[in-house]
Amino acid sequence: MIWLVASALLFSIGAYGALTRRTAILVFLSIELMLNAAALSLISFSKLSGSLDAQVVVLFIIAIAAAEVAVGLGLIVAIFRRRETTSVDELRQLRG
Amino acid sequence: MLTLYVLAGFATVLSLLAFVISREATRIVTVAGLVLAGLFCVVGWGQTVEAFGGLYRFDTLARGLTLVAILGGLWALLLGPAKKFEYPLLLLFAVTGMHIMASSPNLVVLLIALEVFSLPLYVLATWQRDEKGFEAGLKYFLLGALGAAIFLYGIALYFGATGSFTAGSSGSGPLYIAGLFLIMAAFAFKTAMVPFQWWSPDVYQGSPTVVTLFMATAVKAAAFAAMLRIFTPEGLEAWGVGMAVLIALSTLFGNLGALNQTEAKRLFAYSSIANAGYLGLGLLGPTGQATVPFYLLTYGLATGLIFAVLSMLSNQDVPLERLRGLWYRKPLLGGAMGLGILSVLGLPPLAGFWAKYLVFQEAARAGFYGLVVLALVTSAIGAYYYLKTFFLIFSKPTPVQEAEDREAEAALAQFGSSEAPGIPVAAAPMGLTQGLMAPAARMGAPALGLLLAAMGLLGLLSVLPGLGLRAFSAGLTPAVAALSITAPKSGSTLTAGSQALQGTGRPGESLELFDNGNLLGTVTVGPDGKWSFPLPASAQAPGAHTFEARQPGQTRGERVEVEFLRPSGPSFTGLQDGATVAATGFTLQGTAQPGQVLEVFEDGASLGRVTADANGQWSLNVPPPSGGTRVYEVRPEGAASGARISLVVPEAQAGAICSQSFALSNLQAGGTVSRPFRFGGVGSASSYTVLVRRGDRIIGRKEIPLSAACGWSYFSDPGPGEVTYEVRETGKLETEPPLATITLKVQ
Amino acid sequence: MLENLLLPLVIGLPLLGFAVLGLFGRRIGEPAAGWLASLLVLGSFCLGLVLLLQGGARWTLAEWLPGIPFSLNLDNLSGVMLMVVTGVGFLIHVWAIGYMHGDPGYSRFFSYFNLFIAAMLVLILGDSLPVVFIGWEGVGLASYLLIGFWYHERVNADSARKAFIVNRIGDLGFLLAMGLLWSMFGTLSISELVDKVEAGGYSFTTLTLAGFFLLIGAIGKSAQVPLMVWLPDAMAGPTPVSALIHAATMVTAGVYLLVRHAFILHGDGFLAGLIVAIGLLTAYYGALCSLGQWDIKRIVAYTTLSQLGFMFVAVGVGAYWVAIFHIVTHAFFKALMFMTSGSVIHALGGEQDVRQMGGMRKYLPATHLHGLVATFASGGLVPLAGFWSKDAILAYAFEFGPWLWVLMLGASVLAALYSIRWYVLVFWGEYRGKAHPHESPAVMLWPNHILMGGALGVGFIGLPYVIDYKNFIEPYLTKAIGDFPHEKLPVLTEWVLIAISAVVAVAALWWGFRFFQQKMPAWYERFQAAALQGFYADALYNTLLVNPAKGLAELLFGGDKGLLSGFAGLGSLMGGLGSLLARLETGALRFYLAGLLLALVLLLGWGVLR
Amino acid sequence: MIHLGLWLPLLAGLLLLILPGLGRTFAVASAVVSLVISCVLFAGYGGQGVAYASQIPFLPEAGVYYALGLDGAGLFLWVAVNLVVLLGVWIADVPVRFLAYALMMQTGLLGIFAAQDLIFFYFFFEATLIPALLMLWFYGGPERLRAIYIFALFTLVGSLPMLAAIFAVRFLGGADSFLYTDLAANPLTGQTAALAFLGFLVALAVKTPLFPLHAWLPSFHQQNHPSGLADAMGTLYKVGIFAFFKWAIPLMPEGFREWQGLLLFLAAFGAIYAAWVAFSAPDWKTLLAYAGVSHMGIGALGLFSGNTEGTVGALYLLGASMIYGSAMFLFVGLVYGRTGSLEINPVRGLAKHTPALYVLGMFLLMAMIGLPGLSGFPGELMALLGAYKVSPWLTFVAFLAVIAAAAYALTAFQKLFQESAQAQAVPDLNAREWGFAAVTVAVLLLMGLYPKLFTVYLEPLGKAIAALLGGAS
Repeated sequence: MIWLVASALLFSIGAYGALTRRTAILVFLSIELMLNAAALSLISFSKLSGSLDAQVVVLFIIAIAAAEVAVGLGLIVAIFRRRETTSVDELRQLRG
Repeated sequence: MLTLYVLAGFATVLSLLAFVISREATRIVTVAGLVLAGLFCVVGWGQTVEAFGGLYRFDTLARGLTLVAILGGLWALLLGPAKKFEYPLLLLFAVTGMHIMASSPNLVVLLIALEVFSLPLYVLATWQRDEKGFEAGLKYFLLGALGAAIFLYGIALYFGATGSFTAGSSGSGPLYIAGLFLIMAAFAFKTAMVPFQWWSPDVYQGSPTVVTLFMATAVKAAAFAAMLRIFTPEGLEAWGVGMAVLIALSTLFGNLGALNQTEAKRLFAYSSIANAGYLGLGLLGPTGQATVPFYLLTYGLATGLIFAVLSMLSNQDVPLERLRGLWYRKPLLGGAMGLGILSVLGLPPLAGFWAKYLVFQEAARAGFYGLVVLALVTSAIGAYYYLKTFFLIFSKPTPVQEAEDREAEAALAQFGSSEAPGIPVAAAPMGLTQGLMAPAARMGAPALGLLLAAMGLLGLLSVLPGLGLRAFSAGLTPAVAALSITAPKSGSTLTAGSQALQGTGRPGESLELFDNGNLLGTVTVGPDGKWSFPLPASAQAPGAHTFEARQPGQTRGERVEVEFLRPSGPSFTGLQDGATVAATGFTLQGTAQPGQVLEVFEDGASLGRVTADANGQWSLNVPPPSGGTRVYEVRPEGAASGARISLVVPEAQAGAICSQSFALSNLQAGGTVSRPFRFGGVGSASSYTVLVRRGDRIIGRKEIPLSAACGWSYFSDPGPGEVTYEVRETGKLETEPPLATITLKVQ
Repeated sequence: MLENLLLPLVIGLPLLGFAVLGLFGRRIGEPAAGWLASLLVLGSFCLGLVLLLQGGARWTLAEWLPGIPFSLNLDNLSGVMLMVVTGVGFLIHVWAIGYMHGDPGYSRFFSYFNLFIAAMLVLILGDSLPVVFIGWEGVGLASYLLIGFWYHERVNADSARKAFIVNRIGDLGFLLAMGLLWSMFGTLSISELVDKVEAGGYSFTTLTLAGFFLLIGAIGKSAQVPLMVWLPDAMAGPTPVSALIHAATMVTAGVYLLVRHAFILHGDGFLAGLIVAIGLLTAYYGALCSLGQWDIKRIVAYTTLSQLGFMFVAVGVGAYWVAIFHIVTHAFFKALMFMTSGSVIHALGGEQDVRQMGGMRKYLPATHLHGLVATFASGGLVPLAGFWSKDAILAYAFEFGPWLWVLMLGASVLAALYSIRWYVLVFWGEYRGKAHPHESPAVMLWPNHILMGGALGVGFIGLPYVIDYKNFIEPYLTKAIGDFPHEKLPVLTEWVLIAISAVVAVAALWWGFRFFQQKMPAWYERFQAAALQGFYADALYNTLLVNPAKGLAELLFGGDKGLLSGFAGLGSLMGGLGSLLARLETGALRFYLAGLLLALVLLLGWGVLR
Repeated sequence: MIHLGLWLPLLAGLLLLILPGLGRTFAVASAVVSLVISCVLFAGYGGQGVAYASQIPFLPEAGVYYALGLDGAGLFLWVAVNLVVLLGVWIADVPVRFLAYALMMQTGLLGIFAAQDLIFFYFFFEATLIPALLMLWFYGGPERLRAIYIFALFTLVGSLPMLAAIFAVRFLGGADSFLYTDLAANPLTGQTAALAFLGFLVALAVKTPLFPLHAWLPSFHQQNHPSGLADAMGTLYKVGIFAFFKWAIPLMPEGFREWQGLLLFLAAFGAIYAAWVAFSAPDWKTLLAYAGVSHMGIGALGLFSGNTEGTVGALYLLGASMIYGSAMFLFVGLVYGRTGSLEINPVRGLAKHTPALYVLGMFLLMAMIGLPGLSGFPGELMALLGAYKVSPWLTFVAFLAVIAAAAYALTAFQKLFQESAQAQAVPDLNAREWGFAAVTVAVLLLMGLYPKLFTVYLEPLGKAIAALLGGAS
């Protein structure tokens, strides 16, 4: 049960981080944190229900996260190469 | 099943082969793979294939929406850049992911599918490699990752509440609700429903137009397929209001936001937000499984046409002004875009109208009338910007544009290539970007063919929407027919007779019927879902009845409350219908309820009122009628109809000698009478004069000659009120006492 | 009365003339067109006479509109009117053959003239109110077309339009009357209405209202105060038009309508008083205005107004047959008066100002004789036609109240004065103009001869009961109008009244004959200036009604455009709201993240706590 | 037959659009065939109920049927529409493609009157808009863009509440389908009916047009092609009265009763208001636009009185005004062809040069202001008789328009034809125009003198409405 609370807390911390960080990398990291929080809650539910399904799912999640990181970092590096910055606040061409 | 294999197989194998074979070959193989996968969707339409222990479920819904996704993919492929082999490959991966998403009821598979099609899209969004492209890509990616996290957290809570990863599991409690709402938020994000729409205008605008096309058509199809599995009508109680809020906000925000846009892609991004809202309406209703795919198909075709034309114009921003005069400069493009716009607007007779109508109807059937009204109001607002764009296309081009056209043509002749019509060559993107985005077949035969095919299909669906709808309904379990009693209506008043209970139910089910709680009998629902049960006389006894139909074993069912009236009609006795009677007058007799006041009519004219005696008998003298067939009717006081009898009155022989003394046959007592009415009697004078008085005022005189049957008769149709008639022999002074005085209260 | 297919033919003949002349008139050519039109009217007259002598006729087309038959009814009342319209109409047609000689619109004129006769016959013969209304508006149309016959002059076109519009006010009354009667009785057939009204059973107040609506219609058509303004202007039409439409027939249609519906009006004190008041006002207004005119036709037009006022008084006091009797005599002497004027105008080459006339008795001896008879008949000299009908009205007025008799006597004094003024100014004194007067051709003289005979003798069909106890016309008409018994005056009183009015007429004629030959005194000049302007009725209406209405139309037109801007404003409001909403898409990623998460929290919180 | 009659114009129009070389002759031939078909249908009508009914499942799952059928009113209006289209394509001086759009619009209009399924009614109601827009778009005046916006938005926006009400009618009323018979058997009741009726009211008020939703009409007419063909088609598109009669009132009698007072008021006020405004109209098209509003106000007043006479009058007036209104626009087109301007104000005195045109104009004008004996009168009279029973005062107000009509119509007419002639001679009617004039005048007279020909079929419908609404009120 405590793990559930922990995962919710972790999710919130991730959300907080995503809101307050300006660098794209850190924002992304915070979001990864939220993903892992969800994984944590899955495990605790698995424990509560006694079913192993959820634990298997977590393995998938790790793979998914890895794929996301690959694409995400590639994207951020490409942006950095072109703009010399990864601050998300400076990306405001598209609006309205 | 084969579809999955083809898509996944082609994607995997091509990833390896692409490094070896030529770019052109990659494209061709990709196209072949998509077409093949599409074919396997169509083969065996209506059948459901399950595999992997239920993780994969290839039913009509999956088939239809996979087709929409493949269509979008093909389109994006044929119109898209050809300089790099990754482009077709990424598209193929995305379509594979969408197919999986459309074909799985398992949340974890859905999550994986989501990532499989999202990750290639993030890359495709930045394909242009310019500032806007990167900005769009990063926004899409970061927000998308957040969406995935939310989805996953939702799955976790859902699992916690239901212990299952299967979509559509029933559950309850705050945990369940929270999980469901989180999942809903994730999908609302993917389909760009407010308030999770933030990314969509920016990404639509920043991405290359072909990619936008792909997003607008395919992504929605995949996401809604999954939503249809997760948000089933059975669970409407749990998620309905949340969805309703999203729909309301989406339709409002999308349509209002689009009003003052100046850039085409951004405008249609807002439009797609609004359309996501309309699509959401389809989820609420009982047959959304058929209507939402239908909407997606027509919307995909129409919006596909729009973005295809836009992508043929430019892969970057398309200010609305640039569309001016498109019809005159490129009639095919202008026409295609015009058609698409009108269809999205939902103008009859185009397919978009039927689609909109069907999803609105879903919401109406689920009882969300407020939402339907809001959706209609917002469509009305939407009509403004759609029409604005439409009319821009059909305006005359400005002289500047015409000059540009000539310039572009000259450039084409000189350099062998040019950007889309109307764009000065100098302004076209140069260098790397241009190289990356060089069109494969921007105006080539396949792209053109696709354009025409889409227009044709849209036209076909306009004329025969039933075709599409039936296709999407194939293989669906028939909607559960709710138990109901259709006749008699509740609260109605019936007269006893051959009344029957009628209603609907599940075909083949047997129902128990009750009258005021007493079992009447059982009835089996017919194969058409209807049942009927003739009521026995006991169930038609006068008074209030509550009829109830219950499913076996239930304690409550559908009820109707009706009231049976006493069969109270008065009737004639003595005379047979069609009998011949005396021309000199006769007596009508009959029965009625004791004490009942009756009124007797002759061909619609009243002969006066009678009251039935204690034995229920009544009689009335009829003054000599004119010859022919007369219809007599006796009605209860104030009723509109009653028992009728038609009698034949012989023509009287002329020249008879009349010797009867004066007599008045009917209305002797006066009283209340309907109009028109007739009174009369027999007599011997050659004519009588009737003096008509109202109060003290004499308002008329009428001379009545004696008829051949020695009768006299006065027919009157005065206005309401009290009237006095005095009958005298003609020629007698009015100061003499009359032969008869009749005072009537005319109604 | 028999169903008779010939009855529609009575209407059909002039209608045929309208169609034939309208389509092929130019090819038929000048005298032939006129003669064709005249003969068709004569045919109508003969046919009508035959049918009338057979005791009348009916013709019904069962269902014309749901519940409304198309029925025609030739009874004694409509028969008398038929005789007047076709008889006098025929004479005027013939006269017009000469008068319209050389006009470029010759055949068009006769086409319209025949249309008028046809419409008037529909009006008279109709036994169903909508059918009457067809004729009612039809004569309005013909009047419009004929007043504006020379429409290339603006003033003529204006006059025609004014006549039509003012008449429409009356038509509205007619329409409302139909609506009311329909809602009361469910029928619009006049013969059925008679029965229904007899049968009773309705509110008498409502019936009064129906009578009032009919009265409005009659006021419009018969140019009574306050809708009298169109008639003087209507003189813009050719003189035959003035004679036929605006003197002899159409303007009396209002009186005819009231008489036809005597069963509604009779015994209603309010309506009787109202009709008498209107008639009296009109009689005085017309007479006084006439005394101030210089235009020969306007003089006669105002005299017509005055005489119509007499007819209204007759209707008001319940002397329905007398009103019709006066229509008959008036048709003769007023047509004669108009055509005499026309002959004079014709003789002077189109001059209409009486100040440019005078002394015509020397130049136009035959016409002078016509004028003299017309003057005496109109002025009420014993024993000409005008005297007998006017005397009958006076007698009934005395029954109604001696005060009314006094007032009416005053009006007839004025009638004598304006008649003699017209006569003196035209025929006496020295010729004041410069043209060379010439007597009219035979085709114009003979109709006048016949009319003169009528003006002299037609009065004898309706002598007072003290002279001729069973005169011809009273029982004849009463059969159709309905018997509304009244106390006859004592023989002595009747004789005294006859004597007074005879003496007064002679005295007034004599005094007028003297007075109008002198130079006018100053008070008369002042009076004349006001009378010339019709006592400023036109100016009053323009200020009070016409101009405000036009102004309001402008205002409303502007307002209607504003309505559209109002709707457009709603659109802009939406657009503004949209822009505001679109500004939420700030482009800032972290704003988006925040928005997304905030939305999530709200949705979750609401969903879970709900 | 009914299907052929309905779709033939569309096919002909499309063919003409693709092959403009076929020319006007082809369009006229199509219109003649249409008219003949509708006359044959009319002649074969039994006099009761819905004839030529046919019903094919279209979206049976959703309760939508392709159901057609014609009752007395439908047949009457079919004949009217086909006649006007024939006159229009016969006379109007326009490019061939314009004729094609007119023919396409014809199908939409016929569909509106023939639809026996509410969704199909809506479908035709909206689809007719497209050719109307195209005509305005391709051949309109300089300010057409604004006019188009206004027209399209009024129509589209207005009809959406109707769609909502359509759903309510079926799903709250409990019918099994959108078929007229089903819906009429399950009318809405109570508060719902009032709300649903309001939805219909908004859409139909635009198309009647009723004050204040008539605001789109003047600019629509002002900006349309001066030949008058588009205006004539637009006049035919004023189907609000029919739709009230056919759908709104029978499906929601209680709703109608709820709004009856307001409706009567709007109709009466609109009648006098528009007639008054017309007096200030600067050009003929604006004048005719307002005149149309005024007439429809009177028609609507009759219909909303809810009794037999009123209903018959409203329908008759609708058909008659379709014909004389359209012919009037076409006539104005002829005037434009001669003078090159439609403004009222300068005095033109045309009659001197064009007596035949003058006579034609006189007939049309008199029909328009309701002269008895011409087609405008029977409808107006019946409407009056019906309305007076229900509301004498509003009837009085509405029929003040009779006076105003004479004022505005005659004033404008006088300036066009009368007074001093203009110097420049213009040709009178040519042979083709004579044909137009002869047919028009013949129809005006026929409808004015023998209304029974049509009213005999309208009367049962009026009685049905009256019975539905419970007698006089």
